[in-house]
Amino acid sequence: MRRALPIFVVLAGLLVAIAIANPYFLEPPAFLAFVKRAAPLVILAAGQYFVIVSGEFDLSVGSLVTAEVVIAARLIDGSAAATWPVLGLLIVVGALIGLVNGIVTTLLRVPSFITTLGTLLILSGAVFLWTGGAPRGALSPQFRELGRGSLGPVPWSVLILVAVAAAAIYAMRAGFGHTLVATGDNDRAAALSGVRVARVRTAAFMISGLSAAVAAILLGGFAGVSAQVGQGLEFQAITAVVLGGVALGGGRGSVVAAMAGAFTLEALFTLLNLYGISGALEPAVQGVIIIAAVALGAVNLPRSRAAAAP
Amino acid sequence: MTQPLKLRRVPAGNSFLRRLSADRPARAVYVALALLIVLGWLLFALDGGRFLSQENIVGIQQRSAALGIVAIGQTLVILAGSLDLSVAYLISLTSLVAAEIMAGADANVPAAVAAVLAVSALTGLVNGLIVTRLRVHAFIATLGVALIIRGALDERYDGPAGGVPESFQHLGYDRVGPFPVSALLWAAVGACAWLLLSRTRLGYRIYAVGGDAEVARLSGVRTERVVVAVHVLCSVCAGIAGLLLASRLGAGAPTVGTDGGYDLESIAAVVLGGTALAGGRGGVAGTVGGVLLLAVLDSIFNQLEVNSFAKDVVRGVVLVAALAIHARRRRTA
Amino acid sequence: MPGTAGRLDGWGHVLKMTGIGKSFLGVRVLTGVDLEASAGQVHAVVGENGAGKSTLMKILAGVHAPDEGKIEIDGRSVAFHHPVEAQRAGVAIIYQELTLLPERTVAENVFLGREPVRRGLVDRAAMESATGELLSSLGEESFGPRDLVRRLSVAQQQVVEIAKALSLNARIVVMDEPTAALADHEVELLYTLVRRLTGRGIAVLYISHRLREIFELADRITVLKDGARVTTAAASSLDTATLIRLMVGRELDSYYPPRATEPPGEVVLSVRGGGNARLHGIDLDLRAGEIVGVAGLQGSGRTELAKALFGAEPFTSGEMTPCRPRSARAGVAAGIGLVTEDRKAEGLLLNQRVRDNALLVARAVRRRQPGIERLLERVRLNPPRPAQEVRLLSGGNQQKVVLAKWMTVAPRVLLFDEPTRGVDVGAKAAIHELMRELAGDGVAILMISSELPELLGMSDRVVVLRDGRIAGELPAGATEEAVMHLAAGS
Amino acid sequence: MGSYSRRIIAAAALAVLTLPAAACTSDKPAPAASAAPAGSAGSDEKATGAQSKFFTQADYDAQMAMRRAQPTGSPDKPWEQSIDAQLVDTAAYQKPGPYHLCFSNAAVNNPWRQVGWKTMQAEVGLHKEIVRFTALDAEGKDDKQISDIAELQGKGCDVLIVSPNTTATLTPAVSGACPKVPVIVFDRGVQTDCPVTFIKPIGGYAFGAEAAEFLIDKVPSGGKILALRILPGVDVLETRWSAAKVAFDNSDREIVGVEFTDGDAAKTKSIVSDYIQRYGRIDGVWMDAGATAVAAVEAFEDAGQPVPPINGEDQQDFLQKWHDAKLTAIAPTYPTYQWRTPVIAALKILKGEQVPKVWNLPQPTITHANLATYLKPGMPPLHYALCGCEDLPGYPEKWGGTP
Repeated sequence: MRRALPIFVVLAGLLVAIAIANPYFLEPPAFLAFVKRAAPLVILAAGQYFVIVSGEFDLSVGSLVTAEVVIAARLIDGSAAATWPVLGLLIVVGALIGLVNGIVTTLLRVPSFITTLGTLLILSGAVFLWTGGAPRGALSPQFRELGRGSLGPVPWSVLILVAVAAAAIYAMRAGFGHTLVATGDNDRAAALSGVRVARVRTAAFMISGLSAAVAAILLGGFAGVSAQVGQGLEFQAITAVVLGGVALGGGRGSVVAAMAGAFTLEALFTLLNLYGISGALEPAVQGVIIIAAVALGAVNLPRSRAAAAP
Repeated sequence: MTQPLKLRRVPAGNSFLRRLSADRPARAVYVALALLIVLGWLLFALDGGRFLSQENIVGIQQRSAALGIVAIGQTLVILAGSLDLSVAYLISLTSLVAAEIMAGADANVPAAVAAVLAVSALTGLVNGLIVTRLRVHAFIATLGVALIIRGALDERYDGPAGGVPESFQHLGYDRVGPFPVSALLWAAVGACAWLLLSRTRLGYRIYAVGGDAEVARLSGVRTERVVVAVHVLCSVCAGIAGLLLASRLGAGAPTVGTDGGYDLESIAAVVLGGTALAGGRGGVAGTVGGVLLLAVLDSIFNQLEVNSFAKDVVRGVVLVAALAIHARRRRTA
Repeated sequence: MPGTAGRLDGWGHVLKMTGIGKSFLGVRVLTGVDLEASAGQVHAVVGENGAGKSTLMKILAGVHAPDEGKIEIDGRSVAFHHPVEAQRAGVAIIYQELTLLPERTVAENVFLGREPVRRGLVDRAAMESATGELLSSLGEESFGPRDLVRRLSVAQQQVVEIAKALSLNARIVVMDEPTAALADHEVELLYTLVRRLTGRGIAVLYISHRLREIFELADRITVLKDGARVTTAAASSLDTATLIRLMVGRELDSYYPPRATEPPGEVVLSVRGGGNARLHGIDLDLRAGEIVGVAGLQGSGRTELAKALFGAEPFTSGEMTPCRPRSARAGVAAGIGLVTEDRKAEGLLLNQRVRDNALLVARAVRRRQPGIERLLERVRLNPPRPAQEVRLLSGGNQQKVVLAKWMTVAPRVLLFDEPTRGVDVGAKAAIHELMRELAGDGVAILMISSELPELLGMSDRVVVLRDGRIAGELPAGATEEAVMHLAAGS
Repeated sequence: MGSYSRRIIAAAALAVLTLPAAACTSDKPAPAASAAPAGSAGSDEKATGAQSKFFTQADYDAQMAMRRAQPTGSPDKPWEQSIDAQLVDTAAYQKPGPYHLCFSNAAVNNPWRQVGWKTMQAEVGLHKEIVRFTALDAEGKDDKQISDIAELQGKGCDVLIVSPNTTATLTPAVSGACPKVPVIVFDRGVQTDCPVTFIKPIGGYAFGAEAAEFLIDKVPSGGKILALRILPGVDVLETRWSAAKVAFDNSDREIVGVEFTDGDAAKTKSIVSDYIQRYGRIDGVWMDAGATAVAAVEAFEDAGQPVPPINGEDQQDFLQKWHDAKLTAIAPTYPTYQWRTPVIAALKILKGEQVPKVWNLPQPTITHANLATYLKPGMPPLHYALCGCEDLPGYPEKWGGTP
């Protein structure tokens, strides 16, 4: 928690800054719109968190999102009847891709950076090979509803985000979450304590795949079919997780902070936009912030460790 | 229970081949490369083309030169246990720096080359210092620097800019027999890196730091300096690639680096060549093999006119399969 | 014997350490230790675990700075702040864990950090021929300077370490348990090596538990006990029995909890003919309520035995009842627990809180998680703060957390590998009490310890291992000498 | 210590927040185009920013003229029509068949190029005398395309067709190929006139002006118009915007913002939502490409507002939306049928027939009146209606449609 605190301070600061520039921002509709927009990235960050805290990377989520949207469009092809079965299929595909990532990483001992880089290439190639180069078919209005519509004043995506966040927090509080963190901290000690390390890591990849599927459903619903919907999302998700104070290499950081990291990133984009810094300088500011945030975390750590060394 | 001591006599002799065979991962990639060349030759023959035609051989070299140079830099960084994701944007930046300073005039070429080397060395220094002094994981540090460079590019440039004089374009287009100048440049960079790794103290220390930083430190190696040095060298390689691309394109282009995917592809080439992502094992020879493997694969794809989506699938499969085989060989060895 | 010719007087003291003292976190580990080493002589440093040998050697090697006392080399006072400074002053240390780069060649390792350079380039030829010469001067012909270290056996790697020491022009070579990982015939080779070193006028400081080696090699012997020097004497003036008495001969001042009065219960774990790469023909029964001690020298297979029983490095042959676990997970599921020797690398999640460490096993096998307060109270964690990060705890408290971890699943068998290593006196007593308490609850306990008093004080019987086999079994009340004789095979 | 670190972070955050402000004082004369801050809405300054450096008055004038010119050739086959043709003699290239055509393609990385590429392949299939068609895909990499062009010169091509990835950077490679083989360039040009013919629709200025004029016509005086662009620096897109800018600057419609969408539907929708939120209402939307037009329309729908006049492109999903939601819209085009023309031109050249030096293809605009003819049910959402592919074998399945 100590590590997680700074991100909440930064997030609160950004939200205040946005509210100063645009007082309307704090009213429920505008704020809900912000949360709705952030939802896919927050969900992806939550999924990526599971992989990172177990000591691995998942670079495949961006192209998985694209693949899922393209698959959905082709299979649904505008038909209301096909919507629910296809939604189920998307979830299965997400979990399956995660399973493959996990198995290749744990059993074949390929570094996850390379495993998921390979998956990234394979997915982005295979899906367009299947559809002949460009997305075809169409998403049904029912499918779109999840990303576009709302239940009363609350958008569906916000509700889904709340459900995902609750599930993620629950998973991390449950035995699984603890064994996952244990694996990331010291996989040898975890294994000698009876943790099935390969299985736990594979489950983390599957969760990441699932989160990509959910993010794809929301993004596809929000904005429709596009061939580049997932572009760059993997790096954004990793950035968000790291911003939340989660250590690359595993074993440290909380899922709440990772999700806060995603909100922070989204708030940052919004703020830059409000101040008219759209486009050009946005990435530069983002780069500086990531390095600064991680550096502050890293500089902090050895000092407290030094105090405790024998 | 007492087993006879396993005696392994080392054959005398100092041949290059022996040295190469000591680098076993590299041998694997060359075996794969040889098989792929045979396969390519067969497929070309079936398709009515000539694999070993001058155009094709030149084409393979031309296509791989820029990636090859970047990958050599990336090899150094990875060997030392680090990583550089900023090379793609740096290539774009340096291509622009080169073309803008040259501005089409021969007289400006030396200044432009100097500026490119300075800019890239500075970027590498920043990368290295962030990794060592601020203790930021190289993945995040170089990703952050990449974003900063991207911001600068987006802010300053909205398309190709500057111009390269005719004389400088010889670098990108001329060739000596079947060897393009760009490939010779790649070979030169490769030879320098090989010399660095095999014959200089810095090279030895790169392996030591990547292999076990603690052992290196106990042996008196200043590990942080080594990490900074490899980042500088890697960025300089990216700068050289930027110069080469500027000469090929006749101008600087803000997207040439990212379009080429030089960041992830260079890492892929390095690990294909048997260099361990965790550092300490591998070498330049493997990387050259990895780059050539990708280039021959491309050449076969070209001949068969495989569409780019199928190419991605094959590349992904090759990458994962190669690493799985490397991992398996190491476990059974 | 080659080399003895050089072992003449006139070399003088190369090293003189006087009044060395050192404390860690207020715990005194060395007090006023004096130590000299003479050129061309082997000076053995012996003592039980925790006697302070390693700390003394690390001070000499520049890893730790002494709190008090001074070090002189060749009569000049020195103070090292970094291992490299000690190296430059001619001190080379060969650690138990070898510090070589497996992916580099022998020559590259020998000259790491000091590669010879000619015209800006590393002079490979010079480096390799120098290494070759060093190796052949050590009589090593089984490998060459261009071999990868990864391909060498442990013994061969040790030769590389020694060659490295020689290349440093070391005047003083410290060997810390050099034979721990060696097979018998390899030990013979090592003797030859050591004699070659002394033949060159090098002072060798030799740390070992194997008394036979010590009498074979040493010219002088210093005995350390509880951080202080007991005596320094010429090897010829001592015999095995005297030496053992000097090392272990403490007053029976330690208190150990009383043994069980009832006879042990039924056999809960039984092995017949258990074997794997490091163990051979192990026959062993563990009974409920009994504490079985395992003694043996470094490298005798004690840790391997515990890991085999647990399943982490399973037996590949033989019978084991009720079942033969093939993985750590299976061991845990079968009701076996292992308190590992290396707490930090294998036992704890250093960045996690006490609570998460203590509950790890229960969570891993999905058992009901007990109340953390009661658990910590039971293992006597002091202060019992479940939210504290484990890396901030003292060694004793860390070990209690490890114990708590296993107590959550109420195992039938608990294997303790050096349970009190690096633990202060108070925590040690608490851990001992806890072990006896567990035995009283019907847990079968196997305890490995290098500290004979502890082993004899705690165990209901002691099994002695030698070279991966059970060399014998001793009842409660056996003497330390008896154990030593069985373990050393003398 | 905890509070100390928190203070550092807070300070860093503050520093970062002030950074944008500092960046605003950049000396750079022409910020490419950034959103107008809310505060400057009332100022006299043109919110459209400085004119693009890609703007060339002569080209602009020429395209404006061509919009009104009558193309020669059969109106049923607009891909064979041309405007202002300056015919060149090609007798020098005449040779008997069969032929081997080669094609260096910049990329097939977007739906527009996908549709075009399929159309071109189908066109090749029509001609028995083309026995071999070698195409290399540069995957959006300038360097690879340069190598590809060099490689194709060794494959015995009778004609080399090039669709350049970028203008300036491909020029040397094309110049190098011209002496060896007749070269045809289409879509994007190169900075040399050595190719036998350069095929293009009228161009970006015409596209941008068409849409802008429509909006000026439909949006009342003083109305707020939002301009959405994909990304800066792409010549084809820069010309579209610069022509629109000329038109808007001469009108009294207020351009409330010029934003870059990266061609990302989600980003487009977010931007439009932000503007609706900030200004209450937007009276018109100008877009430099149609790919994300539907997302922009949806932003209004989701905000519960009527969709204002908007322009898209000839993509199926936009036409469908236009039809279903009865939008006030227009769709200038950059027709994909231009991918047929290079093949036709190649055969003309090889047969010694004259071709235009610059082959200007007509560039139809889809309006409310002719929407029905272009809306093709059963085609995929990202299909481009002006593919000219309806009569080609394999239609519609090959283009991803259902009959």
